[in-house]
This record gives sequence, structure tokens and C-alpha cells, in this order.
Amino acid sequence: MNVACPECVADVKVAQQPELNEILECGECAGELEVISLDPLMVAVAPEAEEDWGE
Amino acid sequence: MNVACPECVADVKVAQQPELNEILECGECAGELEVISLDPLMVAVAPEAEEDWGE
Amino acid sequence: MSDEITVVKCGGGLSAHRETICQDLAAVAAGGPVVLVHGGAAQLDELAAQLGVPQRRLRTPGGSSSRYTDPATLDVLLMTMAGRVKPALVASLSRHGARPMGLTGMDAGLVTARRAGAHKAVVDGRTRMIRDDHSGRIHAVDPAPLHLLLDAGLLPVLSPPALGTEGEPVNVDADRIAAAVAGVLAERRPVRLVLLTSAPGVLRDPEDPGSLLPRLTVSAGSLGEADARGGMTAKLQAARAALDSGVSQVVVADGRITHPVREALAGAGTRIEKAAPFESGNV
Amino acid sequence: MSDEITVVKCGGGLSAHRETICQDLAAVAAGGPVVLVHGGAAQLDELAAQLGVPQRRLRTPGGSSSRYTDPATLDVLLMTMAGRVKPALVASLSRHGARPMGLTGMDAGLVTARRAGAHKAVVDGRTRMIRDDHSGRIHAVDPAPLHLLLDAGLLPVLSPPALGTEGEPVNVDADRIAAAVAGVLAERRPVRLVLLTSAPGVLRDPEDPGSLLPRLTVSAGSLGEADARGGMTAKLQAARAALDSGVSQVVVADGRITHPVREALAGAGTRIEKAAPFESGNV
Ligand SMILES: [Zn+2]
Ligand SMILES: [Zn+2]
Repeated sequence: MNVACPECVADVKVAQQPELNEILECGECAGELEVISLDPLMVAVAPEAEEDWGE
Repeated sequence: MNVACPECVADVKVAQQPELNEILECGECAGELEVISLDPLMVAVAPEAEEDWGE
Repeated sequence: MSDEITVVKCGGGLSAHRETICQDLAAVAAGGPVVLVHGGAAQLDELAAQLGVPQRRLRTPGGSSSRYTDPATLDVLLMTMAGRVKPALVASLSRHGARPMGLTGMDAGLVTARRAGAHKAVVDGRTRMIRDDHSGRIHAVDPAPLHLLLDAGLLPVLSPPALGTEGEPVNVDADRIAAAVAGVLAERRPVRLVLLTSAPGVLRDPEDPGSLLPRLTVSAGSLGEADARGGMTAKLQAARAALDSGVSQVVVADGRITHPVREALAGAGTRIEKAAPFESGNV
Repeated sequence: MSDEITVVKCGGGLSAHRETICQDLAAVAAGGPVVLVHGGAAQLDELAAQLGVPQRRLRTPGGSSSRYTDPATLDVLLMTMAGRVKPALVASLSRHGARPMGLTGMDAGLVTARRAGAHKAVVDGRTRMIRDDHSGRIHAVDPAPLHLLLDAGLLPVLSPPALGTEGEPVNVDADRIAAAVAGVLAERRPVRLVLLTSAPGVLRDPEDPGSLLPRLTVSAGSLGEADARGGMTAKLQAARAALDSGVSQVVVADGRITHPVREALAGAGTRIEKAAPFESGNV
């Protein structure tokens, strides 16, 4: 399964069973994409994390 | 199933499946008996309730 | 700031109205000291079902009926009251600007109780000796920790269980906690008690919401002309006990309206009054 | 009565030793103010399993790992901390003569926290945007309610969650609550902090109970010579934060012995010390 990168329009490969909010990396522009819908499959550029929340 | 009343030795009838702490009444002396063991089936004279705890 | 303390009892059946009740409580608390007492019977049943803990009733020879608080039910009760209902109230009150402090009767020995002794009761149709029931009767309420919190501008959010004489949790009725708390606080300051319910107040006919009694006179031997059944009987007994302890005003009112506490204090619902001695024919 | 406040942290892993710990705490509380902070991770996992709520870990890009506190887990956390672990501690402390008052960080806005914003983390092997995690970092501790309770002779029994900026419960680490509480109390009075654990103290080699370090020097850039893994790292970071805030004494000690708190104060376990500025080579 493939989806178009919203940044560079390259094809991005998606795993068999993508999960909502999963992060994919575009092989072309190295941008991080977030799965925002499963049916239909839609991705968007992932927001920047505010900071590292690990303690 | 029967059990001997510890007060008057009369036979007291017990339900098919007695429960632990169940109260039986002796038909002979009208005493209240408590099931204190199931196997073997044993009864003892039931203690007096301290008071009525219902509100 | 008023010196008069408002004690409000809110049952678990009103959880759908939590936000409006808490908003109203926070508004009242901005003008004077408030104590909230809550129950949570419906939520207890829900969690017991989730955990597969059967809920049974005890019927005593005296004819009354109560929850069989066996050890497994006591565990569910603590998780419900202290872990589900109370945090939701504390969070909501905080969002509306109050400074709530969640407590059970066990904290600081606030509400002490005598656990029921061994007694006979009917469970599931059979008479049994009951020895593992963790319910009981209120022995005393210590007003000192409540005055301490109220004087610091905090809003105590109190619920069962109480603390037993052996330092164990004991299930006691939340309406009675509210009445007892109002009663001991009244020894030092004026206190009014609002019992919120899922009806317009006390009804002459429970089937007819139009039969609201604006006033109801209770006496030592009578709960007045209300057709009091089930939960309302306990509420009216608690109301009478509060009046006997010197609480100046007791109202049973609707918890489902927009400003339930302020409306109750302004005259909505049923105001409970004590019969003057010469009136009470049937003591 | 001493003026010095003793803050004790007790993890849920020590529940088998609750009675001896509470007996010892009550004895210490008879001589001076005590605050107890507790966790309950093991009990949370147990209740989550009972309720069928899956427990997952978040691994952040920074490499750290934490409990994924989704809404269902937050509910379980509240029931565990406020409804199971805390009432058992309150009951036990009462039986031993103390006057405990159970609190979460939400009560009176005692511990406020900033909830984690949207962030990336690895869950079950996949990288995801996390938006429903109800964990966060401590923003502030308000010492006023604690001083109020301590001055009245009460023993606060405090646990997560904290109160978020939107008035919602936020899961924060209990060791960090203990350190932050000790730190703010130290602004007014001398404070010592005892972190009870299921080991003799900090070990050089976690596999060898004989490798106890009687003293451990920590600095801004280092947790010293301890082979600190997992939970101990968090404990030592909390210890360092407490020392930085002016807490006079921090001990990591064994909670499984008969008088765990008094022994810790008398020299058992590992005393954590701050490197003098000239010693800290690796800042
Ligand atoms: Zn791309
Ligand atoms: Zn007989």
C-alpha cells in the first residue's frame, strides 16, 4: 500500500495494517508523516513535538 | 437431610443445599440454629444478635 | 463572606449533572464556607459489575434493607467513592475556581462508626448470621478538621466510608454523614443543609412531579405527609436529625437544574421543618 | 516535638510491609511532623489486569520509557492510588495512633502539573503521535495546605495524580512528588527525605546486596558510582533535586525491615550527598 507524501508528492510505503496516529517517514524528503485517517488512508505532515517529555 | 438439635436433640430438617451461617429453626424447641460446618454438616445454637442493625 | 456554613449532599445518581452542580457550588463557596458530601451507589454497582463482584441486599428482622458490604464490596466501595466519584468532583470544582479537598470519613478520624455486630439477616431469600458486613452506624463526627479546612478557604468533599473502632473502613449512609456533619458544625456556627435529589423535592405522590410539597413538617414520630419511600425515607430521617442538632435550614431540592444550590437556598424544593412541641400529636 | 519535617516516600512494591512501615511512621509522627508520599505501580498493574485495561509503555526519542497513561489507565490509576493503596495506608496509620489525611496532588491544587503536549513515541514497536497521554511534569507544589495540616498534627498521605492546568488529573512520578514536596517545605523549615525501597539502599552492583553504598555523592552531571538502572535512576534524580532545593538529608533505605524510617534516620541505607562545587568534575 502506498500514499503520496504531502510535501514532495513521492510515494510513501505503508505497512500492512497502519494505525491511527502512526508516524511514517518519507524516503524521498525524509519528512515525518502522521496517519490521520485509515479509511480512506490519509497522511499529513506530523507536527513538531513540543519537547522531549520523557523524564 | 436432618441434623440433631443441640438443645433438644430433635431432628431438624435441612434444605437441599444448606449454606454456611444459615439459620435453621428447630420445630420442636423453636430454637434458632446456625450452620457452622457443611462437611460434615454441623449446627450450633445461633448467637443472639447484638441489636437490630437496620437503619 | 458569610459566616454561615452550607452543607450540600449530592447523590451518585446526579452524576450527569456534575458540571452544573460543581459550578454552582463553586459560586456559593466564593461567598461563604461550603462542605460537599457525596455518595455513589450507582457508580458502585457499575464497578462491581465490571469486576464481577455480586451485590446483595440484607433484610433485617426489623424490616429494613441495606447493601451487604462484604469485604469485596468494601474494596469496590473505596475505589468508587475515593477513586472515581470524588476525583471527578475535585477536578470539576477546581475547574470552576473552588479549592476542593477530597476526604473520606476515615481521614483524620473525621467520621467514626460502630460496625454492625453479628446479626441475623435475610440474604437471597435465606436467613443467615452475618459477620462480615462492613457497614455500621455513625458514632461521631469531629468538627475540628472541617473547621480547619473551611477557615483556610478549602471546600471539603466528603464521602463514606467512616473509620471503625478497630481502625477499619465502615460503610455508612452518605445522607446521614451529611446530617451529622451539619449537626456538629452547627455547634459553633450557623449551618444550612441542602440535600440534592433527582426530583423537584419531596413529592406527596412520587409518581406526580406536580405534587411537590414546598414545606414539610417532621416530628419525632412522623415524617409528615410525604409519601416517603425508599431513599426519601432515609433523606427525611437525616433531615430530622440535622434539625434536632440545631441546623437552621434543611432543604430537599432538585439537583438537575442549572443553579441547584442557589435555587434551593432561594426557596426551591421542599423546606423541612420541625413540628413545634405543641403541634406534635403523634410522638 | 521536633520542628524538622520528615518526608517519606514508599513505593507500591512495599505493600507486604505496610503494617511495619505504618507503625514506624506513626512512631516518628509522634515526635514531629511527617508527610508520607506513596506510589502504587504494582497495584495499578493488578487492577488494570482485573479490568482488562492493557498497560503499554511509551519510549520517547530521548530514550526514556514511561507508562502510557491513556484515559482508561488514568481511571485505573485514580482507583488504585486513591481507592486502594491510600485507604489501606490511612487505616493502618490510624490503627497505629497517627492522624492521617489522604490526599492526591489534585486536592487543594497541592501539586500542579503540565500535561505532556503532543509528542512522538514508540508504542508496541511503532512510532506514533501521542495526544491522549495524561502524564506530565510537576509544575509547582503549594506548601500552604501541607503546613496547615502538619501544624494541626495531621499526617498527609499524598500520591499522584497532580492537577493539570486545565483542571484535569495528570500522572506524575511519585518519587518526584516526594522530592518536590520536601523541597518546598524546606523553604520554611528543616526537612529530611527518606526514600524507602525494596533493597538495602543504593547498591554498586544491583545483583549483590553486599555492595551497599553507605554514602553516594551526586552532582549536576552525574549520579555517582551507583549502577543506577530503572527505578533507581529516577529515585537518585529525585534525591538530587531535593538536595538542590535545600533538603538537609536524603536517604535511600530498606523498607522491608522492622523500623525502616527510624533506622534510615539513624544511618541505615545510603545517604545521598551533593558534590561540593570543586569536586564536580563532570558537570
Ligand atoms: Zn516526501
Ligand atoms: Zn430443638
